[in-house]
This record gives sequence, C-alpha cells and structure tokens, in this order.
Amino acid sequence: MSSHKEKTMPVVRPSLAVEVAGLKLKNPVMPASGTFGYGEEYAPYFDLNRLGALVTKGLSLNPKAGNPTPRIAETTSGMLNAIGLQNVGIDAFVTAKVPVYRGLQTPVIANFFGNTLEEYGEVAKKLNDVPEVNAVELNISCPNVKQGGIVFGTDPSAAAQVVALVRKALSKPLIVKLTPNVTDITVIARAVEEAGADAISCINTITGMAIDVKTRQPKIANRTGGLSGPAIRPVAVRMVHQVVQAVKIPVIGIGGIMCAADALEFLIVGAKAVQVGTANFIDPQAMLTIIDGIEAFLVDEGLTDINQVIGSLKL
Amino acid sequence: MSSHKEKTMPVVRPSLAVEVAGLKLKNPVMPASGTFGYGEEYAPYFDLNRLGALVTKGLSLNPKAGNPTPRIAETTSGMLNAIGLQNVGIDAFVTAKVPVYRGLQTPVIANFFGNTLEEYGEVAKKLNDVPEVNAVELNISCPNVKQGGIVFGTDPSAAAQVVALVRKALSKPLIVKLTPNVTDITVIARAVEEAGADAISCINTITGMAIDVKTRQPKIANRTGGLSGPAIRPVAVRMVHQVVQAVKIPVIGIGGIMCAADALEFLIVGAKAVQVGTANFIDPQAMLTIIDGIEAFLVDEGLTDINQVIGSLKL
Amino acid sequence: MKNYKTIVLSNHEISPDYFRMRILSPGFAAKAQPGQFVMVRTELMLPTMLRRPFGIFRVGCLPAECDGLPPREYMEILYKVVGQGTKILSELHQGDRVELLGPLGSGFDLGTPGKAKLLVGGGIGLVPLFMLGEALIKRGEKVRLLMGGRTRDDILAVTEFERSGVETYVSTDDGSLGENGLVTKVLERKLGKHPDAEVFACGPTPMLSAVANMCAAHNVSLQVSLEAHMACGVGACLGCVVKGVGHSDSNPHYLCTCKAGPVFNAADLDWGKAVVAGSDCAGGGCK
Amino acid sequence: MKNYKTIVLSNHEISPDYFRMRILSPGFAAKAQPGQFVMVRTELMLPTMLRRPFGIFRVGCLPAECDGLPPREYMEILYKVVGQGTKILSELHQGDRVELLGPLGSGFDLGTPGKAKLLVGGGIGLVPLFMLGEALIKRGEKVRLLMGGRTRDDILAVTEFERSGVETYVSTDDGSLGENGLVTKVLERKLGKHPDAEVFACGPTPMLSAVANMCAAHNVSLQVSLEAHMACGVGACLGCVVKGVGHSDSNPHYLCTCKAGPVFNAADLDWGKAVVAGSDCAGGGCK
Ligand SMILES: Cc1cc2nc3c(=O)[nH]c(=O)nc-3n(C[C@H](O)[C@H](O)[C@H](O)COP(=O)(O)OP(=O)(O)OC[C@H]3O[C@@H](n4cnc5c(N)ncnc54)[C@H](O)[C@@H]3O)c2cc1C
Ligand SMILES: Cc1cc2nc3c(=O)[nH]c(=O)nc-3n(C[C@H](O)[C@H](O)[C@H](O)COP(=O)(O)OP(=O)(O)OC[C@H]3O[C@@H](n4cnc5c(N)ncnc54)[C@H](O)[C@@H]3O)c2cc1C
Ligand SMILES: Cc1cc2nc3c(=O)[nH]c(=O)nc-3n(C[C@H](O)[C@H](O)[C@H](O)COP(=O)(O)O)c2cc1C
Ligand SMILES: Cc1cc2nc3c(=O)[nH]c(=O)nc-3n(C[C@H](O)[C@H](O)[C@H](O)COP(=O)(O)O)c2cc1C
Ligand code: FES
Ligand code: FES
Repeated sequence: MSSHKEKTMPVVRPSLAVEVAGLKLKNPVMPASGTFGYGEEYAPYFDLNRLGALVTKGLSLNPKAGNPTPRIAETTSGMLNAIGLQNVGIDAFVTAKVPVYRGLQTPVIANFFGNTLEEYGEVAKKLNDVPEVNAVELNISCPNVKQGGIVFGTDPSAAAQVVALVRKALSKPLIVKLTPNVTDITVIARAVEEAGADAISCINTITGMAIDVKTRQPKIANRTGGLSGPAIRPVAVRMVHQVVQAVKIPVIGIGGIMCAADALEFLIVGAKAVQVGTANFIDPQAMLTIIDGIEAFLVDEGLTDINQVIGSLKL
Repeated sequence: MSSHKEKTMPVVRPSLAVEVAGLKLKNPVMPASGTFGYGEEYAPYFDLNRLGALVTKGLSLNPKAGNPTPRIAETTSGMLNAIGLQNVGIDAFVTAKVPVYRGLQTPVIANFFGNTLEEYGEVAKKLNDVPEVNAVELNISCPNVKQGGIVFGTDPSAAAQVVALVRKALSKPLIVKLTPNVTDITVIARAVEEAGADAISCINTITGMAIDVKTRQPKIANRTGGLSGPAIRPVAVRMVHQVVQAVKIPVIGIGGIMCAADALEFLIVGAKAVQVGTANFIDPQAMLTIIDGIEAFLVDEGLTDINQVIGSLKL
Repeated sequence: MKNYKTIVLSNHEISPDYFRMRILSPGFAAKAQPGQFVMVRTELMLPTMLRRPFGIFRVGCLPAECDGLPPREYMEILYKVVGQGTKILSELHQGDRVELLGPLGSGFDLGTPGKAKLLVGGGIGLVPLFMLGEALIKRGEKVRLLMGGRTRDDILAVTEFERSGVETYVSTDDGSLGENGLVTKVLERKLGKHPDAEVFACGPTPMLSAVANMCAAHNVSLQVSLEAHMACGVGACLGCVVKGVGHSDSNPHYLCTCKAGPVFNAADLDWGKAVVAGSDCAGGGCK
Repeated sequence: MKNYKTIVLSNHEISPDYFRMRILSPGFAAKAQPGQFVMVRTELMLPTMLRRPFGIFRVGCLPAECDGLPPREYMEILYKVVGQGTKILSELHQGDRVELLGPLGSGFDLGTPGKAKLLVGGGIGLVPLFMLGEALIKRGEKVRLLMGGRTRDDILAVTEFERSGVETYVSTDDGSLGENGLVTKVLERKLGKHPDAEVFACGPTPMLSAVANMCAAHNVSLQVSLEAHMACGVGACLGCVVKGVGHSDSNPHYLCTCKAGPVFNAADLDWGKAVVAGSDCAGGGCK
C-alpha cells in the first residue's frame, strides 16, 4: 500500500520555507542557543546550510567564565545545566567565530545577554555592526546567573525596559527569549511586544535541582540549574500556545523537541519556527532528522507548504 | 562481602517515624491526592496500614463531574491529566468512604477544594466533624478547574484569605498544597504560613499541553492538563528546597517520586514527608518499595533514624 | 488481581503489525473472566512509562512434555502496533521481563442460556471474544462470530475460534477475505434470522455505534467492550470514564471503563455523544 | 569522528561489575588515536537519555575465517557498572542496536622516543592505556604498566597488555593480587630507577593528584586522562570544563575535557583545587 502511495507522490517537494521577523528561513528548524556552540562544533556532522538558521551561544560584553563544575546532571528524560553563560565575549566572537559564518547560506542569529541594562545596550550596538549577524536573540531569561536575566525576564516592566533599550540600539530583527519561570507568561510576552520585539522565542529552561543522595550535595555545583529536554516539552507547548494567542508577532517554539512530531506540536499551536536544544547532545544529527521528518509529514498528509500546518490547531 | 555485612547488621531496625503538623506518621510516605482514589482501590495490592498516611482524592461541597474525555495523555516520562476534580462530594464521602477508614491504623488526610471562598469554608467545617479524618490538605493549586484553585494559589493575598478562612473553620492540622505555576513560590508559602497553615505540601502539577499531530487537536479534551511524573521531579525538588528555606512550618515534598532515592532527594532538602502520585499507576506497590528502600538506605548508611536524613543537605 | 513480575514466553508477529505475546502467569487463568483485561509494562523504565491496557485473549498451560520443563501457566495478549508503547512491546523476546497487572475490570455476562449468541469483532476487537466464546460453548450454547476487518490482514485467529466450536463469518471492507462489506451488514442478516439473539461486540467506536443502533432497532440485548485512555486500571485516577445513560453537562453521569467496564450493557451508555472520545491517538511520536 | 548507528558484537562480564563490549564500527580503527573516547547510547530512547563517555580500549577486526561472515571492524570499551546508564549497557546482547559517536577528543602525545614510558592505571582507568601501549611498543619503546586496584577484581586485562609487549606491575590495596599497596608506591620506586621517565596516567582523581605531585617532585612529564560529566562530547555544551593552570575566580581559565582533553599535560591543569569536581555520582537512582 505504502509503495503504491509513493509512486503517486507528487514530484514537487513541499515547501518548508517560513518567514520570522523578516528573516527568510529555508525551513523552520534551528539550534537553541548554548546547545550548538558557535556552530563549528557540529560542522563535522552535517552541512550547516541545511539549517533554517544558526543560533549562537549566548554572548556578553566581556568574556564570561561561567559556573564551577559539575555543571550538568541528568534527570529523568531531562538534564539540568548551570553552565553560567560561559562565552568568549563579543569581541572575541567577532574576530574568531564570525569569519566562519561568511560562506554560510543560512541566517545567523546571535544570542546575547548583559549583566546590567547598559551592558545589554552595548552588546546590541556591537552586534548591530556585524554584517554576518542577521538577527539577534535577546536572552532575558537565563536562570543560571545571579545578576543576570532573571530580574528582567520575570518582571514585565523590567523586561520592557531592556527590550526598548536594545530596540533603539539595533536595526536588525530582534527576537526576545522568554523564561518559563513565571506565573503568567502572556503578561511578559505582551510587555516585550509593546516594547518593540519583532519575535518571541520560548521557552528557556525551567529552574530545577537534583540531589546526590550519597553525598547529600546538589548534583551541580551551582545548586540549581535549568531543566531542558523532553521532560519539559508539555510545559513548553502550553506556553507557546499561550503566547501565540497573546501577541501578534511571530513566536519561535523551544523545549524538549526530539523528533519531527515534537516540532510539529509547536508548529500546530502556532509557532512559526522551532529551536532544538538538548536533542543535539543525544544525536548530533537530530536537526536533520527533524527537518526530513517534517517534510515526510507534509508529504504523508498531502500538504504542499509548512504554512498549512502552522497554527492549524483544532480546538 | 555483602553477606558478611548483613551478618553484622544491627538487629534494631532504623526508625522511619516522622511528625508533621502534629500528625505522627510511622514513615514519611503517603499517596498524593487524586492518584490513590479513596484508598480502597489499592487495598487489594497491599496493606494500607503500611503507609505513613492516606490522602484522599480532592473533595468538594457538591459532587463534581469533572472534565470531558480524553482526560489523560502520556508525555515523555510524564503524564498530563485534566480529570477536573471529579469526586463524590463531601456528603457521599462521609457516608460511603469514611466507614472504610475506621479500622485503619494510619492517619487519613482529606484533600479538598472549593469553587468559592464560602465553599472552601463549608467543606472545612464538614471535614472538621468527621473523626476518621485526622488532618486536611487544602488544594489551592489545581490548574484544571477554571473557577477553582488557580486564582487562590497564584496570588499571595487570595491564598492567605482562603487559608485564614479554613483555619477558622478547623481544629485539625491544616496542610496547604501549593501550585508550582508561579514566579516565586516562597511568596505564596510565606503568605499561607502567616495565614495559619500547619504545613505545606508541594508541588501540584505543572500546567502543560500535548498535541496529536495527526488530528491537530490537543490530546486531552480540556486542552491543557497538569503535568506529573518523574519529568517534573527536578522542578519539585527545587521548589521544596526553596519553601523549606522560606518557612518554619514542615513541608511535604511531592513531584515525580518513583523510587526510594527520589524520595530521599526531597527528604535531604528538608521535606519531613513525601507524597507519591503518578508512580502508583506504574506500579501499584511503588510506595511499599519506596518505604523499604528508605529503610535499606538508612541501614546502608549506618543511620538509625530518618530524621538524620531530613534536611541533611550539604551546600 | 495481582501484579505479576514475570517474563515473556513468546512474542510473534501473526499478521502485519499484529503481535501475539504469551506471558508466564501462574494462577492467572483461574481468576480471569471473559472480557477482562490486563495492564502491561516492560520491567525497564521507559519514557513511555504508563502501562498499556490489553484484553485477555486466552489463558492456558504449557505442558511439561513440550520441553521437559515443569508446566507453565500463561496468558496471551493479541495486539496491534499503533504507537510507541506497542512498538516497544513488539520488540520483546522470550525471557524479557514484563509486569502484568490483572485480571482487571468487569467482563461479559454470559446472558440467557439458550438464546443465540452473536459475537461481533472488528479487527483487534476480537480479542476479548475468544474466552467469551469458549465459556459459552462450554455452557452448551450456539455461538457465532461475525468478524470484520478492513482487509485480510486484519482478520485474526479465526481458525482458533472455529477449533473451539464457534461458527465464524468473516467480512472485509475490501473483500480480500470472506464477504465483501462491513461486519454490520452480516449482523443485520443474522439478526433477521435470530430475532432473540444476544449480541457481544468489541471493535472501533464507529462500528460499536452502528451495532448499538442496530441492536436497539431489533430490540436485542448488547454488551460492548470499550477502550479508553487509562493510567491506573483500578479505578483510582478517574482518567478512563465514559458517559453513562442520562449523562448531561448539568447532571453528569460518568462510569470508569477500567472498573465498571470495559464491558458495558449498551443500554447503560450514552450513545448520543461519542462514547469514547478521540481514540485515534496512534499518531506521531519518535520512532 | 562520526555517529555510528551500529550493533553490539559481544558484551561480557569480565570481572564482577566490569564489562567488555565489542561494537561493530567500520572505518573507526583508522581514525582512533590512543587516549580518545566515544559517546555511547542505546538506540532505544531511555529516561537516561544522554550518551555515556567511555575510553577506547582497543580496536580490531574480526576476520572472516572466525565464522564465515565477512571481516568486521570493531572497537571495544571496558566499563564498570556504577549507575543506571552503565547498568542498561551491561544488559545489552549481541545484535542489540547502539549509537557510537567518535573518536572524540585529543589523546596522548607519544612523548620523546627513547625515554622510559610508565603507564599508570587505577582500576577502570587502564582503559585508554592499552592503545597507548600498543603505539609505543610499535615505535620500539620500552613500556611499563603500573596497574593498581582496590582488590584483585579491579585488575583487568593485564595479560593482554603483556601479550602486546608491555611489562606489567600489579598492586592492590588489599594485597589480593600483586604487590600490597597503592600504585603510587610502585611508581615512586620506578621513578627512582628511571629518572628520565615519561608518565601517562588514568584513574580516580585522588590517584591522579598523588601521581601529579610525585611527577612534579621528580620533575618528569606527566599526561593524565580526565573524566568529567559530559552532555555533548564535542565542545558545544561547555558542561565538561576543568580548571586550567592559572585559573582563579576573577581570572578564570577553563578547558573542555571533551575537546582540549580528555588527555592533558598535567602542567596545564590547576591541581590546587580538585581538577574534577564531584566525580562520585554513582549513587542512588531507581534499579
Ligand atoms: C480495556 C482495553 C483493552 C484493550 N485491548 C487491546 C487488545 O487486546 N489489543 C490491542 O492491540 N489493543 C488493545 N487496546 C488498545 C491498546 O491499549 C492501545 O492500542 C495501546 O495502549 C496503544 O499504546 P501505544 O503506546 O502503542 O500508542 P500511543 O498512541 O503512543 O499511546 C499513547 C497513550 O495513549 C493510550 N492509548 C492509545 N490508544 C489507545 C486506545 N485505543 N485505548 C486505550 N488507550 C490508548 C496509551 O495507553 C498511552 O497511554 C485495549 C484498550 C483498552 C482500554
Ligand atoms: C573521557 C571519559 C572516558 C571514560 N572512560 C571510561 C571507561 O573507559 N570505562 C568506564 O567504566 N568508565 C569510563 N568513564 C566514566 C563513565 O562515563 C561513567 O562511569 C558513566 O558515564 C556512568 O554512567 P551511569 O549512568 O552508569 O552513572 P550515573 O551516575 O547514573 O550517571 C549519571 C550522569 O553522570 C555522568 N557520570 C557519572 N559518573 C561519571 C564519570 N565518572 N565520568 C563522567 N561522567 C559521569 C553520566 O555520564 C551521566 O550523565 C569515562 C568518562 C569520561 C569523561
Ligand atoms: C547546556 C545548555 C546551555 C544553554 N545555554 C543557553 C544560552 O547561552 N542562552 C540561552 O538563551 N539559552 C541557553 N540554553 C537554553 C536553550 O537554548 C533552550 O532554551 C532550552 O535548553 C530548552 O530547549 P531543549 O529542551 O530543546 O534543550 C542552554 C541550554 C542548555 C541545555
Ligand atoms: C490523575 C491525577 C489526579 C490528581 N488529582 C488531584 C486532586 O484531586 N487534588 C490534588 O490536590 N492534587 C491532585 N493531583 C496532583 C497530585 O496529587 C500530585 O501533586 C502531582 O501528581 C505530582 O506528583 P507525582 O509527580 O508524584 O504524580 C492529581 C494528579 C494526577 C496525576
Ligand atoms: S484507568 Fe484509572 S480510573 Fe480507570
Ligand atoms: S561535553 Fe559538551 S563541551 Fe564537553
């Protein structure tokens, strides 16, 4: 039966192209910040041009050491991390990493954060001057850094303030990444939309903790860490659904995506694109499998365009 | 080696007894409300007297139909439920279920909720008159019922208001069960402590959503449901840790406990007891295995009393 | 009912995507009633952690003379691979460890002696009918199985029913085996011939609705075995409810499929709305 | 480096709790350097979803004449069951599917030709030393393995080292095999005899610290292979960092164990603080 089906399959491959905040993506799949290094780490495993976009590790004004070790611990179908936003800093990024992006046929999105309002602004200004960076993703949500994003991302007016500041410093598409550690994510979503965000990405990790029962110590040195992986997917799908209803700007869905069906859940509730994080660690080719799986789904369903799936939720 | 160890094992078994809000429990393990029916459903599988306590399905003033089906869906290492607090109502509970508890050698904790402030008060009054009920657990946190707990559990003053009201109606120990769907659980914890709670239990389920990609519909009829199971354990451990630091009253840890080591994580961060939910579905004897496993852990570690483990976290 | 920590004795594909698993289960046979079910999981904790419900297909005992080992009581499930859980079950081998909770639920009432017994099975829905057929035959009844499927691959174990003394009538939607057409067509004919019949049905919801309408029109009694998403299987989670007769939003009447069912008198159910909501959930999931 | 979707060729318990797994891996041998590692997972998605890092023990080829099948290139890991992930690996059988990412990281530098080579292994730490020994022997070096363990059960594969031409010296903490005492006692003696030696060590952190101190005191070069909790194994997650020399909280200097390591020059590491934090994480977890 299925072989018969294949024979009558249309020769035209379905279109996976989407547009998010003015960025044209050949497909809706990109890595989640911090899980794909600066891109080069995974280059040996596949052609990065297959990706809808490339998202960098979170960048800050100065190089950042991050947290003491252990920084990661596995939990049931999830992992905790408290990397502490270790990164080379914006200047080293521009000199050492950006040249790699020059030949790339896929848009580069630079994820960044600041320890203060001013720092956010300064990084934004610097990123605005890097032509290889096609858009930025503003992390106001990382739960790992004490002076970091947590304050901005959980308070609507602080979130709006930093977004407005960055908006002024930038002429590129601005994606704002939200934290799930809030009572009502739609309040924050609307605040950042009003403050000038072009798109929202969510969710970042959920704060969690794990204990080594023998030593009685937290399994990660920072005590708490961010929970990611398939364990959190239902929470992420719920929040993306809520945010899609709450704002008019496009939403990028993140959280626990392991396979094409998982990605489709986010697209169906209305995400225009998705980011894949922890899955990269488990299978370095996960994103390729997901892209191919989405295409196969469209073919199976007799659809010609991924946009027929986006927001197709039936309530 | 291990057989040698067994021979020199102390003949005195370690003590698992704990005290929570004046309730003396023979061990710190009890079912989580709504996952163990009224107790009788699991009576064929083990002697309910083995439990530290028995916690009933959530009760309301009038019988409650609950939500349409499907009400449950599996997610990665978790499950979503939107039962909608279906229950027989307080009067039927007293006439049909309570008699079963008469011979029981373990305390009974009645979990309850109301749709309005007044209803909370009325159920509390009724429960106060039932001698077989040794304590109550006030659910201000269920995310499934639109007019239900959500308002109370996510707002500190509303939470305090309902706790104060129930406190007045009751002369029994009052445990207040918190929702994790908040920005800062310590704020709510302190509010309910001040309002007169004798203990806090947390966490209830985290709101989540899952989509059937073929039909494009939510997998549960209520659209969203509460996520439970091992997927949420790191979030639960973190919140219990936070609440233990924030309040002086005892805390009961809940969320994703599948085995003794999981239970011990909660005890180590300072929970005086734990509740086991979803694990009961996977193994009807899960709680027995957990009780035995905690005892074995104490023996292995050369400890004589579970209270040596409670709060033993090393930071 | 008991939680068996046991092993797989055999597990074979009997038709494309349909598997038959034999599980070691001492003492199970004596307790299992036709129409009851079990909840199965692998011993290894998987991300698909909930047990899966399956009807009891048959029970038996592997005699000592087969292989020199002592006699072994077993129970069998017949299942279709539709999602991740059943996929993983299909990959188990002899000796792999599984946990089996059961027998659970309330099964078929054998009905009034002497009345013609019509068993109606749709695809994998034939599972609970085998032990029912056996029990009825043992009581000396005349039993007919009307077995329907989409295609010949969906027609299972018919010769086994025949060997136990059940008269079988096969129909397929595409005519690839037996009569061409829906099983309800055959039922309509049989009901014409046996106006006093008692009907026992298990299969997909649309089939059950059609059978229920037909039986109501002919005024014959009908017992149906239903499916519902289950977490506990013992009446504790209230996840598996179906709407009872007289159900309305203001005056709700829910019944637990795992406890009041899975077998119900059709007359006790609210057929106005779909009894079983959204049972097509085999979609999606990682491979 | 490549992600092999492959199968287990064999998996045996070689000493209580120690297993040896042979994995089919065409083309792997040609790329693997002594001291590199792999990240392994079962094909089945489990709640323990992250890959587990293991040193490459040896590589080889199963010749056709063994069983008539075509020649099969393989690689082997030697592992100790310490937690859930290794428990599950230990239960795999021939033919079970696994995924193998590698070879990863940077391995041993073979050092200066002619200088005495002392390999120091503690328990399962001997793993990366085998291919190192082979490579050094091939270059015509004199290679000695000082192998320590708590008890005789922790002494693995010593005859295999001998067969490859390595001179071995065994010591156990309880004297149940070889010399009674810590491996560092043997090392101290050997360093006395071979003041120009080059040392290569892998084992538990306290042993590595002691070896590092000893080598510093004797002013001989030392390469160590470290362990760290890893998520990606390719330098992307930054989970596996160790403190480089000169590291301080205000002027931090972290190195990725998976990329800059797992083999480091001891001189490049900050031995002041524990290099590898909290490596005792085998505790707890469901059975
Ligand atoms: C009382 C009863 C008896 C059954 N008897 C049989 C039988 O004999 N043979 C057989 O092949 N199938 C039977 N089923 C259906 C069987 O339980 C499902 O096909 C199976 O659970 C699907 O699991 P999955 O992981 O492969 O599918 P998935 O769709 O991945 O499962 C996801 C979740 O949905 C639940 N689910 C999915 N489909 C169904 C369904 N139709 N009914 C109930 N839960 C479902 C699963 O249990 C799981 O919790 C029976 C169901 C019930 C309730
Ligand atoms: C480069 C490298 C090479 C290694 N080579 C070997 C080898 O050849 N043989 C061998 O037996 N072991 C080796 N190990 C250690 C091995 O990776 C761990 O024993 C294993 O991951 C434990 O997994 P688990 O699930 O059984 O334990 P658990 O404690 O349940 O694991 C929980 C988590 O902690 C991590 N973890 C636990 N212990 C360690 C550890 N010591 N090092 C790194 N991560 C750990 C796991 O990978 C997992 O993510 C090596 C580690 C590294 C980093
Ligand atoms: C190791 C690790 C590092 C991360 N670093 C960052 C970061 O630098 N900036 C950021 O915005 N998010 C960071 N995240 C969050 C991810 O981008 C993503 O939001 C989260 O992991 C959820 O997706 P997942 O479940 O697919 O992993 C990190 C996550 C992990 C696991
Ligand atoms: C099916 C189901 C029904 C529940 N019903 C209730 C309830 O009536 N009242 C309540 O306070 N919590 C209810 N809960 C929440 C649990 O008591 C518990 O807080 C939650 O499931 C987390 O624990 P677990 O991960 O061990 O399941 C229910 C949970 C489930 C899964
Ligand atoms: S499955 Fe839990 S009540 Fe029926
Ligand atoms: S394990 Fe990810 S950077 Fe080393």
